[in-house]
Amino acid sequence: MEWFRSIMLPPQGSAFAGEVDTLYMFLFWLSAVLFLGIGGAAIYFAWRYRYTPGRVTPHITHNTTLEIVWSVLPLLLCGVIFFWGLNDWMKYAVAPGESMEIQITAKKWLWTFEYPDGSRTANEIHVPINKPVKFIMTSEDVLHDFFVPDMRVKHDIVPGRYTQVWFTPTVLGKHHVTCAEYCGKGHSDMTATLVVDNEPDFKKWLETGGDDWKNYPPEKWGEMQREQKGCATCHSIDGTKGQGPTWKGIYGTMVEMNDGKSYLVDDAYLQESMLQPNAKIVKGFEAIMPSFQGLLHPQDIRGLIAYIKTLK
Amino acid sequence: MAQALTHSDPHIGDRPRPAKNYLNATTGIWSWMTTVDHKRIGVMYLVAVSSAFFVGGMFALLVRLTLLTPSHKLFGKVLIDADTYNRVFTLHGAIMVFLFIIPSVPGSLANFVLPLMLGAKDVAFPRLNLASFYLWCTGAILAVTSMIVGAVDTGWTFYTPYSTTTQSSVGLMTMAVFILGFSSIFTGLNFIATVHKLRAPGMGWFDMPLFVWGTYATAIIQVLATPVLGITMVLLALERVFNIGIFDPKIGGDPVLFQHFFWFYSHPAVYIMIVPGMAIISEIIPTFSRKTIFGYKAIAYSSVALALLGFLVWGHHMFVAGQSELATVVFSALTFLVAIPSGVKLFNWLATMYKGNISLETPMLYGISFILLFAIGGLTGIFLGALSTDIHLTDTYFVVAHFHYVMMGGTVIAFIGGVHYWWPKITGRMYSEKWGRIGCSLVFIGFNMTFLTQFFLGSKGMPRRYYNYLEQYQPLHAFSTFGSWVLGMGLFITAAYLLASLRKPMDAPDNPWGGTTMEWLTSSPPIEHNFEEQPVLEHEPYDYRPRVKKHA
Amino acid sequence: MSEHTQNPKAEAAVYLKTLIALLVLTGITVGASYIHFGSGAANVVVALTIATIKATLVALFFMHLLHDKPVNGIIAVAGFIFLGLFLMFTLLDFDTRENPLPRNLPGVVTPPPPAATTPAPAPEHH
Amino acid sequence: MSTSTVDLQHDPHGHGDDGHGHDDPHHQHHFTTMEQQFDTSKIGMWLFLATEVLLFGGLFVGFGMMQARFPEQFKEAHEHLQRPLGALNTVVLLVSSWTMVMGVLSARTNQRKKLVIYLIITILCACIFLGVKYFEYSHKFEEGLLPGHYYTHHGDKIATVNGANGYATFFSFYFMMTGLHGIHILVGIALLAWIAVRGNRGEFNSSYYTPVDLVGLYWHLVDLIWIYLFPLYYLIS
Repeated sequence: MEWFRSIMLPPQGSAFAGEVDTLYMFLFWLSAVLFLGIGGAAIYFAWRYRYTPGRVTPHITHNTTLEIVWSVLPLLLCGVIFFWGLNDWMKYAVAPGESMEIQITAKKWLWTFEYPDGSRTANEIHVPINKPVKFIMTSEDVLHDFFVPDMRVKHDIVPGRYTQVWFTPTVLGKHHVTCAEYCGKGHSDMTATLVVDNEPDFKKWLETGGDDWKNYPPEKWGEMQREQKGCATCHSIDGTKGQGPTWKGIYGTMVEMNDGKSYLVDDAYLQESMLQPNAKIVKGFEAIMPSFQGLLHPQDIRGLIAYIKTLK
Repeated sequence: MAQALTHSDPHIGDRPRPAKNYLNATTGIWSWMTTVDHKRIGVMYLVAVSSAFFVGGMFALLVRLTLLTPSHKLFGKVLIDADTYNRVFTLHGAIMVFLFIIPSVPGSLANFVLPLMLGAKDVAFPRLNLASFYLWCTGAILAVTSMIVGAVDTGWTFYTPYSTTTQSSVGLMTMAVFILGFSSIFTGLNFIATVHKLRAPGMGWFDMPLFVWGTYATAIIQVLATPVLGITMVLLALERVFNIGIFDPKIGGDPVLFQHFFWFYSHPAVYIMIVPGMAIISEIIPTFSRKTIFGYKAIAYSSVALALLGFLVWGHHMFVAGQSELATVVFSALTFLVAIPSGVKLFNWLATMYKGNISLETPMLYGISFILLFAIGGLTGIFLGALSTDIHLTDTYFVVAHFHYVMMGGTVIAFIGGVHYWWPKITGRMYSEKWGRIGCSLVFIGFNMTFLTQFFLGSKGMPRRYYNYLEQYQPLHAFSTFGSWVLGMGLFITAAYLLASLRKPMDAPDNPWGGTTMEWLTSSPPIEHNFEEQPVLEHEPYDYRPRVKKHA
Repeated sequence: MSEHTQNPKAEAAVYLKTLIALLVLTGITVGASYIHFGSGAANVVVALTIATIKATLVALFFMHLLHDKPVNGIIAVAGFIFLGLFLMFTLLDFDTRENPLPRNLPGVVTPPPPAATTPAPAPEHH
Repeated sequence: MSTSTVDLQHDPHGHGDDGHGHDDPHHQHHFTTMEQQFDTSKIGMWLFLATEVLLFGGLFVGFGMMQARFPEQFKEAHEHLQRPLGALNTVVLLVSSWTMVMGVLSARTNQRKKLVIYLIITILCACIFLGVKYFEYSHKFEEGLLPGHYYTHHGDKIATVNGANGYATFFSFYFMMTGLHGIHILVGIALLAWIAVRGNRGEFNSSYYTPVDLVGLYWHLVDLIWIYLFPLYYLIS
């Protein structure tokens, strides 16, 4: 049975996921039985009562009791399924009071998360295991949807107001987060990673942003940060002009700004562009880049600068 | 003296073919463009919606081809980029819904067959019928212009605030949908008036064929739901032009309000799509089982019940959209009510086949395919109606598979079955039975290959409308794409042999299948005003008891 | 043809009386708007009931629904019933919608406080 | 939308009557009796009126939701509408409804002259209504009370929060609903004029007055919609 469930459904990351899967499997087997009954009857009748010329068929017009039976029985069955679904759904709808509140701000094709202590991350969340975590979400532009398949949890993110979703992770490791409400060109790229740590790792990650950057050379870590923090959606590395200037071959050159002045692209310039992007705007671009202050740890900034240097 | 009907063997009640029929009564393009004959308008609709189905189908094949591999490469080159992909799936949705599936059965088959089944000379308002067709053409032209000018990339649902802020030509497409809405309203209005006032003498409400009941129930939805779509499209267009703050939160609107407006029409719209399909199946099953329909009143009432209950459940499209919890629970409960009439219909069709004398010509093959596929479609609807499973499954490929099983496995299969069933009556020619069965098998196999896999894609957690997908989904997508080729092949073969049958001389008898409804009384193809003299109903519908053949 | 006039004089009189009734009701509803019935909602309810009475008068007498085939009456009523369904369910959603609020209103996004009520209440949960 | 209503009226000349010895030139071939044709037209018209009710209904629902979203702004915006003008318009439309129904009665009783007079009075009332509407609209234009981003009126108590201007939304709905209603009045005037011309030619009599009856139904519906618009806009204080 478990094998069959694992084919059809993602791994279970929380207790709620277990309950949803139980109802799903019940409905699956119920549908299988009903389908075999209906389909089997149709095919059996088609074969059993196949055409022989001249045979007269009985004149049966209706049977009221039968009509009542196959109206009331499905109604009762539907009632059971409805209350079962409602019972599980109540757990999804009401967040426990003591859950940690993480604020999500979704924007076109990027997730940003803010922890209770104010630290912010992009496209990556770490949460402690076996502790309820509640997400209060809003969007800066269009509809998005916070969907964590492993936790069987999903909720639309509506601009102009807040929506909420919660779960209690019970399985360590990485879980895939993805956007499930159509939001345009980068809809399918709008993914994030939910990492469930035990308590100490989580605490350490919160302060230092984790230490897995140590086992990568800076430029490789920079390249990963470019993907993870969503720089890729605006800055290209092959020279094509995106919503932001390309990174190809800019290190060490003079770049002209909107106000006519031009600056040497060096470490200081790149760091300033990341933390106060609106200070200097490259000619021909608008000031739409959000500040990555608090989003990029020192090792991330060093990694990105090292990576940009490699782009000739 | 009306030729009484006998049954048992096909090719009964043959009479010499009249020289003049509705096709050659008057000739020339102008006679077709200004016709008010419901049969000609039905044929024009059939050609129009089939071409829309072809265009929508091409977009579907392109969507499946793009998703063949996560890198979207074909022979080493990326087929289309994310933006084009969004426009392609939007146009696939918009064309299939607004231009094909809503006008298809009511516009083409019902237009042709309804007056014949009622023993009437024409629909109640013939000129309005032609106006409805020309409104469809205007809407289609506007939609094509919108496609060329800047194809819409919002999804066929036009959700705001994306649809109010995107640069693609949403304005033109919303006007096209507005006009197509009126085409649908006038068809529905016409049929309600026809059913009320133009029944043959002696034909009470419970002597009418079940196809008429299904079309009547659909007409109720068309008349009562489509105006709200009209006003929604106008509000969306005005919001884009004058920046009125109704749906866009940047200017004080509420996106969930748009979803209420949109789904108040669009859920009844899915019953505009499926109820006519069920109506056709309620005709095919008894005819090819040569047995009286089981539970006539149950099927008739369930059509009307579906139409009315369809107006109470639209919120189940918005369980995770930010709707209030109370509304979500109420909508979920009501959604389960809607499942009952569909079940009743399925069981009654099976009871009709019980102890029948079933011959498996192509229409019946499509009939049984409908029973199998609609059963899967309906049952998977239960997954989406239950609150907790819907959280995981909504907005994933599970929903895509569900509505394709109900819309394509249901309405399109029934539509093709209906086209075959009435092909001799419409064109006066029989299609090739051998090719019919080949086509049906390919369509059935291809359809299941394409969409059964998508249930698993969805339950595994792949969201819909995705261009890039995770590596792990690639095998399922590839299988689904191969299935779409088999499905496409099946449909092409079907179109080919149907058109090929037009080259043959008119060889169809009046009543090739031994049907007992009134359209089989007149010649194939019928004369211009349907019946020599007004047919009088002599027996209840689907009465297959043997009767002594009255001498003419 | 269907309701051939038995007596046009009597029918004209009925129409006149209906017109007078409508004008009187218009006066009443204008007057009623100056009186304050409890909350604002009560005023709306009063105004709409008077409007519904006027609408039924127009429908029954001016639009001949009284002596007409019942099917026309059913169609007329159906239009309003389905409009009522649409309004009822949408109001059900709008009135009972929970608006979760973050513990602090971050500067990043300040959406208009929902339904322009007073600023963020304490973020307790039901 | 106007083309549809015209279509509903059967062209009096009817198309080719095959030789079934019809008593009336307007009798269409696919109907057995004139009564059946008349009843069918009535059903068709009432169905069309139901779609109109639902079309305007969508706007009323939108208005209701926005009222719940911006209660204070809507209450304050109501003050900008002049109540006496609204009341006058209501009276004008009610009178026009009465003249319309008297017109239908006179058509049914073969009084050609009275029919034309009543129709002309109805058209005059409609023009008065549009005139009052024109005056109100110009007043709004002067004060800048316009829909969406054209709203340039100052001195509102509640400021715009994040682009959400309740007043602009109110006037958006005001112009949409009264504008759509105004378009229906214009279409009504065109239909009334068409019926008056044909009535003058004496085409309507006690056995064939369907077009007059259907235009009458349409006109009463337009009045009925104003009966609901009037309190919702002018009387909420």
